[in-house]
Amino acid sequence: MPNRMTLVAVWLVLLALLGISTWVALLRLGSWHAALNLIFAVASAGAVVWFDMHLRKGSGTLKLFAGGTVIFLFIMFGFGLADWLTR
Amino acid sequence: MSDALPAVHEQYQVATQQLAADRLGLWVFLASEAMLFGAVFFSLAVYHYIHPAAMHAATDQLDLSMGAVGTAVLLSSSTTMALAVKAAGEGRRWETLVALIGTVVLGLAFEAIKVHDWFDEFGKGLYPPAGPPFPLPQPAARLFFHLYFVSTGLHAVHLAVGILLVAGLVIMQVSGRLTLPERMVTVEMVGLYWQFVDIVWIFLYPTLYLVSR
Amino acid sequence: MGAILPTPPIGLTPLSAYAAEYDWLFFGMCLLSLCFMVPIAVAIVYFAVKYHKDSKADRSERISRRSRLILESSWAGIPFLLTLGVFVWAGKMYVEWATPPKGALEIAVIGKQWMWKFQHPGGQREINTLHVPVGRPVKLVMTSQDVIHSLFLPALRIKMDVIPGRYTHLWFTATKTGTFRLECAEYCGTDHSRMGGSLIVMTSADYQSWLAHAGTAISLAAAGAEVYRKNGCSGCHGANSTVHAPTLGGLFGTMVRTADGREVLADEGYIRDCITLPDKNRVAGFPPIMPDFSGTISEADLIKLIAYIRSLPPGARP
Amino acid sequence: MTAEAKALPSKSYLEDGYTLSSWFFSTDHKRIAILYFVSITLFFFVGGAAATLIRLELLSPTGLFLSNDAYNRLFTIHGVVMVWFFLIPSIPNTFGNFLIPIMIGAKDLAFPKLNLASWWIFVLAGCFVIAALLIGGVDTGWTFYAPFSTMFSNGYVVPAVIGVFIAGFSTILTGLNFIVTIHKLRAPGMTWFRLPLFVWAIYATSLVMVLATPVLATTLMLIFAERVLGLGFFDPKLGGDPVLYQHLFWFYSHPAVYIMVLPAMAVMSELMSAFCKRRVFGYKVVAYSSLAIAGLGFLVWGHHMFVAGESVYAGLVFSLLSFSIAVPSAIKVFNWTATMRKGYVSLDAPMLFALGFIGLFVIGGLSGLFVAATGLDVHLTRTYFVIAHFHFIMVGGTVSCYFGALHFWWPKMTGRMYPEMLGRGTALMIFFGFILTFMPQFILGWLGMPRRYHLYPPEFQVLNVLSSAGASILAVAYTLPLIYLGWSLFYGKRAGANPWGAAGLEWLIPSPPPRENFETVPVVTWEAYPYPLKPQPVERKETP
Repeated sequence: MPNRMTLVAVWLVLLALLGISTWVALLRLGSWHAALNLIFAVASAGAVVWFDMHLRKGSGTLKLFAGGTVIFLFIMFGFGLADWLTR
Repeated sequence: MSDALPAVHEQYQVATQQLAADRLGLWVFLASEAMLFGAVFFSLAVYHYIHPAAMHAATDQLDLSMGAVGTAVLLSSSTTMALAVKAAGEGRRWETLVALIGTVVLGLAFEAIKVHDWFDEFGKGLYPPAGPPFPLPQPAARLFFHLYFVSTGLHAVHLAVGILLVAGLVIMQVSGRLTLPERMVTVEMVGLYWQFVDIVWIFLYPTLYLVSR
Repeated sequence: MGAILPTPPIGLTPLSAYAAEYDWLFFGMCLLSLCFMVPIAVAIVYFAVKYHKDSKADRSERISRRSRLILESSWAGIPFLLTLGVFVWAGKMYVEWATPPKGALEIAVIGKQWMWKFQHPGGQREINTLHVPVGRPVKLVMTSQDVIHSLFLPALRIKMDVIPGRYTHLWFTATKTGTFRLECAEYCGTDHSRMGGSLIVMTSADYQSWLAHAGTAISLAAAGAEVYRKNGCSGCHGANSTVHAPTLGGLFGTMVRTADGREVLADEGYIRDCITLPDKNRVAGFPPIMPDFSGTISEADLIKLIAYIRSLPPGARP
Repeated sequence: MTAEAKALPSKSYLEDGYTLSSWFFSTDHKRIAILYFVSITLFFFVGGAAATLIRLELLSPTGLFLSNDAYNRLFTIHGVVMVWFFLIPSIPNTFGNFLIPIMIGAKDLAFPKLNLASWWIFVLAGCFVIAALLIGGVDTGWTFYAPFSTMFSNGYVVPAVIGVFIAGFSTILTGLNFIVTIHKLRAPGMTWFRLPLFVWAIYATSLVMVLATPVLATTLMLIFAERVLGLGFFDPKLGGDPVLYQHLFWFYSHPAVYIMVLPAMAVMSELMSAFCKRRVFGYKVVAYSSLAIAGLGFLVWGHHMFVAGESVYAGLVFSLLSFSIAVPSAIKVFNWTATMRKGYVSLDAPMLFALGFIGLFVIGGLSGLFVAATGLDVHLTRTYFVIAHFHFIMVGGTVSCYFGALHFWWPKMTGRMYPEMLGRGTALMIFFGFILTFMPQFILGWLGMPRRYHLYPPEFQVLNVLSSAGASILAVAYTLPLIYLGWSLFYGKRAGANPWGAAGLEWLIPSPPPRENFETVPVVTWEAYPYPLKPQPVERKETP
């Protein structure tokens, strides 16, 4: 289980990511900021899962299920969007 | 699942086995929830792709500052929840109670922000089926708001369930029925659910407020 | 390929080279299926008799791990490779089905609950019956004004969904004259099973005389000019307009650069979107002032308008 | 072994209380299995009655007694009830519920209360669907395609959608329960590769249940919001894409086909080994192929949309992936067949059902290759060819196995034997009745008869009459077991612990099993299917 300082540090990082992400969006970089926003979201979500939900200390089975879910979401997005991208 | 005493149910042999089963059960449940929201995100992604201009116009109608504040509130609640789980594991009753109450307050604050947003948007005519006329000329902007209301609504319902669960923990804690650290697993389960709901918002925020801006 | 193959003897008479090739693929696949089914059936009966619990058959031999692996990978692998051949052939036909040739006779199709409306380039209209000439590629440009339908021509072995809000295509070159079934294959409500009619394939001469007798002398494009005028399109797109709007002459078939930097082909679907969802593919360098006509223009008028815009010579600004 | 089993003092689960509430609120997985069994039998006959009326109506090309609307409502209710209220819960929720804890040496599922809750949720869902049926029915087809279902249908779409939505949660919770149970409650010594293949396949099914069903929930929620709140998601007038609906729907519904057929494969492995008295040929390969089918099942949904306006490239990729899913399926069929070699084959009723499954599943699977091949599918899709294809898989395959399982485990569940000859007769009738019903439909599809057609060209009448004749045989064959199994409950010969001489933990405990399954937790020291069967003592281990 992470100690309190780690959790507080994660919190600060999350807030920082939120700030940067919002700032980037305001820069109006065309479609570039969309990619950056999503990357920041993945990073934040990863931090919450890894530290706050302490998957870091979770069993292999839990990691497998968490990772597996991400893969299935990617299948849905990847194969689904592929239709519109190639129409 | 774990509202009984920490005693081991008959189908289990040892307490650690039961704990592992509870934990796995919750993660599997969250996997299922992730797919539930995944379908909404997929629809949003498709419409962002086919109607970039309309999505851009629609996104501009949202109040970014409220969105950002709400996100910060939820991220903070994730941390207080994590602190509550940590304190519960160490049997620190007061610390757990304070962190849990903090979580409930932050959760309520987020819901208040969201409800305020909704009223605001309804007033601007952004709820397409009712209220004042829809202000944007692009028909596809309506698609955005239809998905916006469904996705934020679904998230708010999930968060409301989370708030009830955490409030339940607070009551159990105050009335002394939540013995710690023995019943720490209960706090942990609620915590996992809470943080999952936060993660949904971590993705909803950029998808609705940022990517098409 | 289909052209050089003779017609298979069984089933529904194929009405095009594509359909004849389809039949070869279909019956080939049937044969392949039998090659998989028969050994399994034989093995089951043979084993059931030979190793019946009362039989004295020798059961001592045990298969080695290695030969078991070889056995298992071969019975998984060989059928898969064989069927991949079918995948490739079918894929080739699928691409052919999806790629209409240039210069085909274009007929507009509108599906609605529960009828098919066809309109020929010369403006001749018909319902539930489709007359086409033999030996000439025909391309159907289809849309629906309510739910999803699917135009199914069994004799040609083709079908395609007809989807509200966009144009889909179906093409064929019929090689025989006659009358054939035409059906709706996607469930569309109460009278779904009545939403059919006939495909009438005629000789070129008969088709011409049918066209001549079918009424309407106004071509689609000419009818489109009328729609264009009635909706006041020239107010912005016309030569005398002070409004900054794109030139429509020669637009069809070109690549257009949109305001958000994409390159889009100006086909039927593009022009349709420009009229009903003007913001979707706004042309770079033009202000977003095109009104949205989605509520006011019918599917039939859209088709005429597209035919008209298509007919305009490059640079024309009527 | 039997002597030891008889010595167990506890009452059987059937004798553990006789009041209604001792059933309706029981958390015993065996009782819940029986509750599911009774409820899905009811739904099976509701769906079956609809099928009977459909086949009767199609005797004539102009219809006999139904209006177009009534016909449309009938095939919709047939689809909805059969898919979500019979096929999906059939084997997992009855036999899975009953057997999984016993097969892995556990006393119950991981979350018994959740198990009971999922039955109640199922009943609630059923009420909505039956209500939708009673107040006038739904005319959308079981696929609820937008924009028909959202903007045009005048049927009772909302209650039906709510019913299916709720049923989804029952499925998710059951899947979750199985996953956790199989991970965490295996008896000492019961390693993953000592599990019966039934457990492997149900595990794979559960993964699909948990990951695919929520997508259906969202999709139905969008339909609900569009109909009730007027929030359009697929409305073409707003630039919405009806094909998006199909992507969402098939992202669930194709994997759902594997929710329906994987459990049948689960049963197959048990039947083939028990009636050939041999370990299933290539145990590990069969186990992995279950997982492969579950995983690949998520990659092929686009093959339902080859002519629906999907991109050609996407169509080709989905087609190739669909071909690849045939590999694990073929492996299973070949391995089951090879299991018979050098075995001691006895052709009891369950074995006849199993062999029938192989026959029907092979035809269904091969016809699946026809519709998975893009160019071939263009002509065949949305015709009776597709109807025949998926009925071969889901009815020929799954329902055959469901009946096979019912006959195989009937003595275990009830402690009584059924009349063997009637069982064999039923198996044969189902097989041949099925072939007669659905073979003509392949030809009808090839000739171009679209599905969901109430009226059809007169030249198709002969084939339709043949199909209806087959259906009447099926109707008798599906009703017969109800009669003789019901009879056997009271007059059947008492079954011992292991009437088939089969291997597996469930055959080591008395029939019917006691409330707690095992008095003491068994310790497993042998591989799965240890044929030829030697007495396997349930080793005793004190519960810590």
